Amino acid sequence: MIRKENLLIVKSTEIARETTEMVLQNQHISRTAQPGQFLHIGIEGHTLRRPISIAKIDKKNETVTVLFKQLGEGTKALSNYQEGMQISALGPSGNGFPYDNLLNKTILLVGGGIGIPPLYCLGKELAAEGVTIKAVLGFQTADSVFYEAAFKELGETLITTNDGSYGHHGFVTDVIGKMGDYDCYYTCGPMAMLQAVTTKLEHQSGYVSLEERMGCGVGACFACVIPTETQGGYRKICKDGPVFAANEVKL
Amino acid sequence: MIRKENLLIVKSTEIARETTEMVLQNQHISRTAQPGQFLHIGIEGHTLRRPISIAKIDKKNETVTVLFKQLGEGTKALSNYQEGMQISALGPSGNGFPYDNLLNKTILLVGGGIGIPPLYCLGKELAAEGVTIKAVLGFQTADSVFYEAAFKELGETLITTNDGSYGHHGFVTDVIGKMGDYDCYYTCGPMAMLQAVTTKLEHQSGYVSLEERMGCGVGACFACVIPTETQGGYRKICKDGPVFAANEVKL
Amino acid sequence: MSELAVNLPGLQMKNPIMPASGCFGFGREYSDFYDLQQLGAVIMKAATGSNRYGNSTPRVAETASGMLNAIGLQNPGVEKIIETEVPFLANYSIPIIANVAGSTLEEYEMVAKAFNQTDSVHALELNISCPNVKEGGIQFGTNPEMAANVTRIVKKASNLPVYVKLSPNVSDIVSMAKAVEEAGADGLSMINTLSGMQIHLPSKKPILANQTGGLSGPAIKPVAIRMVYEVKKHVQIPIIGMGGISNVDDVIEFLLAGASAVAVGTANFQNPFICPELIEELPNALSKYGFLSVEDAIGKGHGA
Amino acid sequence: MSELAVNLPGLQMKNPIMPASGCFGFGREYSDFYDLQQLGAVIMKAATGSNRYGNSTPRVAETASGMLNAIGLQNPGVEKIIETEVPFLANYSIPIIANVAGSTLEEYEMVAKAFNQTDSVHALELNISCPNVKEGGIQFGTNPEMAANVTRIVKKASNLPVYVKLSPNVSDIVSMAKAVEEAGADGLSMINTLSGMQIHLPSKKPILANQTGGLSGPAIKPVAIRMVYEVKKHVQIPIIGMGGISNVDDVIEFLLAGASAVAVGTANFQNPFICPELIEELPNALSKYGFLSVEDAIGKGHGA
Ligand SMILES: Cc1cc2nc3c(=O)[nH]c(=O)nc-3n(C[C@H](O)[C@H](O)[C@H](O)COP(=O)(O)OP(=O)(O)OC[C@H]3O[C@@H](n4cnc5c(N)ncnc54)[C@H](O)[C@@H]3O)c2cc1C
Ligand SMILES: Cc1cc2nc3c(=O)[nH]c(=O)nc-3n(C[C@H](O)[C@H](O)[C@H](O)COP(=O)(O)OP(=O)(O)OC[C@H]3O[C@@H](n4cnc5c(N)ncnc54)[C@H](O)[C@@H]3O)c2cc1C
Ligand SMILES: Cc1cc2nc3c(=O)[nH]c(=O)nc-3n(C[C@H](O)[C@H](O)[C@H](O)COP(=O)(O)O)c2cc1C
Ligand SMILES: Cc1cc2nc3c(=O)[nH]c(=O)nc-3n(C[C@H](O)[C@H](O)[C@H](O)COP(=O)(O)O)c2cc1C
Ligand code: FES
Ligand code: FES
Repeated sequence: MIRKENLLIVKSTEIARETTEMVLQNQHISRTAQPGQFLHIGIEGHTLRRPISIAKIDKKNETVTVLFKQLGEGTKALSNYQEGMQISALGPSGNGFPYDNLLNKTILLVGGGIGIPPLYCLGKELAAEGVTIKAVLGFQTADSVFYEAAFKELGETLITTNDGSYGHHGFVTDVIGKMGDYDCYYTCGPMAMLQAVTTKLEHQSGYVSLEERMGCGVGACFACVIPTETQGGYRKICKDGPVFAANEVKL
Repeated sequence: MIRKENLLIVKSTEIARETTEMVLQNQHISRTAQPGQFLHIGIEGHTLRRPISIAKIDKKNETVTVLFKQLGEGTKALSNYQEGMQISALGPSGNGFPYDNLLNKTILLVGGGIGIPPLYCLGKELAAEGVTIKAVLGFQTADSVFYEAAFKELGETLITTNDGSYGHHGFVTDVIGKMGDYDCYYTCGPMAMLQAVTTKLEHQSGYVSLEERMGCGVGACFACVIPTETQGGYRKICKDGPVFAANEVKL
Repeated sequence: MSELAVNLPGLQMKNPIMPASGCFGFGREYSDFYDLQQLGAVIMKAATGSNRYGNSTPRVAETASGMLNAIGLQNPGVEKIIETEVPFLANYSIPIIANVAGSTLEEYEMVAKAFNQTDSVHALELNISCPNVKEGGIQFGTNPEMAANVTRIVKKASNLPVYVKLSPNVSDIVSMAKAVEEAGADGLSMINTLSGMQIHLPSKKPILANQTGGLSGPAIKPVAIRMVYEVKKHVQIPIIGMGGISNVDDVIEFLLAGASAVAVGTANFQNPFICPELIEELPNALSKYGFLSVEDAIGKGHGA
Repeated sequence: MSELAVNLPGLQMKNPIMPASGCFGFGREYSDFYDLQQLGAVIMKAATGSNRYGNSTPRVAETASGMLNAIGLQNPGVEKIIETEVPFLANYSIPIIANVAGSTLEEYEMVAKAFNQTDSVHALELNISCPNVKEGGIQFGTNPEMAANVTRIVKKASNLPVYVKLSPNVSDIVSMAKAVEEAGADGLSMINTLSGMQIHLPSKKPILANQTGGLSGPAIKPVAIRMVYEVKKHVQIPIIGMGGISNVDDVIEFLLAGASAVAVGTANFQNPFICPELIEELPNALSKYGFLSVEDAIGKGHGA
């Protein structure tokens, strides 16, 4: 259940170019979060909260980890928050990735850039439950790569970079074909990538996690809708998503 | 000469109720500041800078000290700034107290509340130059009293409080009569006090230091004018003041 | 009567704090955070004649001390609102205000009439001012005769008190207010958002798919206070004040300017608990500034 | 021509950055901080027919991401300005723009004519929009016919290019812009401040002695961008954009919206070096967003 909580910044590290990893301690959120859910994070001096996915859940230490790109003013300010400070967040927000009946099955994770963190969260959870994990991760360039070793611990992982400075040269869709068979895919990343991935994997069952600019983050303001074929013609990303079945929404 | 400078917060202490004393290190400002001048202090997240008088000048350690009341949002935020942080200020701003030919003479300082700091700065400077100092200091109540001992080191000092909880019960003007003779007076404090003091001491030569809401703090915006009988009908407090001869301005 | 209570046409409120239209949906989401029973009243999201999808996304952008929105009046249509949303809110014994929007006089009339069906709605807020919808809103809200006309028609169609919500995007807010007062408005609600735009530098395009959007939040409070203050001098009907309220001092400032109650919009997004927190802090704030009650503070910024 | 240069009627500027009227006095104070020679141009404080004291104090207040001012056009009068202030600025070889204000058509005409005496002034900025002065400004600035009329009279009186400074406190900024363009304006300057108010809670009175004041600073930037963008679509004459500029991205945003040059007001108070800093940062910012020059960026927010 979504709550307004204060989280203690236990650790904040720049783990790749302009990319911060932050470990946040909070009992309620660490206990109830599901892979694919996000935090709606308040930043001093900013009207709107920032939605950031949960990348790791550590129930023992009562922490969750988030990874974010220092994109605009808000995330830049957040990256300067010191360990020991508290941040305010609404969370855990939205619905996570559905993953029933996957025992002994294989899933493919397809992530692009800062869309990768929630997939890691899912992969880690499912690997522990005996699901076989494969991953294709796309980055801009060599120094923006993160979590490669972590994914390789979960299963077979291919890295691509747009400029070829690391791993395969090109887009994730260029190498998906090499990944063999899998029962279901999960993808998160820039819209262009999601469109390419869902088109390419049209005949596979899969889930996409979407981004949109948000107001309330709780389903009240209708800022973050995405058109659907059914369900009254739209769904709210913050509340009904951010995860949707790939064939449910119009990308 | 006024400059935009960064000052290091060497020390920040709450020395009386909602009153912060801050020691600030900066070479240019400590070297050039005169008693009666002020700093125009920038506060993160606030459009306008805050004018705060200089209360002590320490040329050896290259510091100046300011004292401020936690009045509104800006000064409250400033009181939370930690030692070791830098603040931005324009300064030294305005013109200080004129004090020529005071050798072997006696001056009276009449201060009210947060108007007292610049008078201390002046008193300290002049005491060192062999001027006899007398002071009458008015406060709201006992726990807002500050710098009593410091003034007593400079010379004869009377304290009044509005509620009688410390020193004489009443206003500074109630006890000015007890201070004997002096050659010149200097006063700073709330407008009502300045009006009462200048009226009472009409036949004495004296100087007032004035406050007004400021925009630029450098003389460009005409926010802080005060009407005068001469000089084109007005003067700017930030640039021509904050100190004026008591008979120059219309209070 | 308690110190916080306010009675306005159709609205017996135990306190003057209500969420603003469009910033609170139909209450369900925020009812997960607190008991809505605490609120003075609630204003629902805009209702139009039929189901509306609204604008393309992005629909919001952040600005200095504010935000832009161009939701485009997305809503399931008035019938569905009465059927599925009003009953949920009617579980709470607080006055419900329906925000009525439309692109034509006929649509306004139809929506207003529809709300006569239910006993659970206590007043209408007539949204003549939503600046996002090209084919309607903006014109009604910036022309005194048109505003008076739609007010008259809605008053006639409805058996509820009507609060006309004024747009700040006008040269002369006082003539707008006087025009709708003469046309029979029972109260005013002000202000709606200021029309604004933000351009996304990397893509060289307006951020909002709709290009322009409505500016809300603390940035606009000085404009709202000025308008409430000016209008208060010229009308007799009560004003629900809004625009940038984010703390209890803001509430008092609106009361002093002449508002009899206030609505809180954008601040809900930052702090879902803002309304109950304001309600809790209000008694202390009133006494800090020397007021015996909310009623005692209303209009006191106008001198003796 | 350098990448930063812009040529507008009467104004050959080596860069598009100038301080806004009223926020820079007549330049003397800021010349203590840096060499004014660096500026693209300078806009002087408003000139009226004769010496004016302006409003009582307080004249400024702080708001969320902005400020209110009600200076009330304090100035020594046009003759004195020409005699004592213009020569100081004329020491720098940068275009000087005189801001012309007045309470009557005759006063506008007289002030405009007075500036014909000197060769050192390169253009007039016709301030029809100052919201602070009850007996003039506001009416000229909110009525298209009156705005056109004063433009025509000033154009006739002056031998300088005339930039009409528009008020944002209007229902329809495009008709204002078109009216003054038709009346012969050589350019537009926009926006002036939004009319606002703040109430001081302890004293229960408006903070500003004048009660209302003009809202400026980052808070109003979305309104300014929207107006520049809309007007750009409908006029041929160049626009000097302003309202809330505080960093180099803001400058680019105004260029994209359609401004050919920009003025910086309130930000000078926070940072006296803002203008030279923006000038220094502009080349990098232009290339970051893929522009070859300032000219190349103008209006590019309007699509291909
Ligand atoms: C469900 C969800 C999960 C996300 N998870 C992550 C994550 O794990 N790591 C990460 O780095 N980013 C994530 N994002 C994107 C992240 O929210 C934006 O990068 C961030 O909000 C940008 O804020 P800013 O202050 O840097 O940018 P600014 O440009 O200063 O932001 C201005 C406004 O635009 C919004 N905005 C700008 N870009 C985006 C965007 N791409 N998506 C949504 N809102 C945006 C901001 O939230 C803010 O309201 C996620 C977005 C969503 C919707
Ligand atoms: C020349 C001069 C010297 C001063 N010296 C001192 C000093 O040494 N110690 C001290 O505590 N105070 C001093 N003041 C007053 C001090 O500037 C204000 O208390 C302070 O600006 C209030 O800011 P705030 O953020 O607390 O209040 P807010 O109410 O948040 O301020 C809002 C705006 O109003 C202005 N403002 C509010 N009250 C005053 C005021 N009394 N005078 C001027 N501007 C005001 C602020 O600067 C700001 O622009 C001085 C004022 C002047 C003009
Ligand atoms: C996301 C959003 C949606 C809104 N939708 C509506 C609406 O449907 N009808 C309406 O009358 N006002 C609507 N408004 C305007 C608000 O009700 C309110 O008048 C305005 O936002 C000013 O208040 P604030 O600054 O507290 O947000 C909306 C505002 C926001 C931010
Ligand atoms: C203190 C102050 C004084 C001003 N005086 C004038 C003036 O005399 N004439 C004028 O046309 N505009 C005047 N303005 C308006 C500015 O020139 C500018 O249009 C407005 O402030 C928006 O820009 P900004 O947000 O960068 O300040 C003044 C603004 C301020 C803040
Ligand atoms: S952000 Fe408000 S409904 Fe999703
Ligand atoms: S504050 Fe601008 S002239 Fe004094």
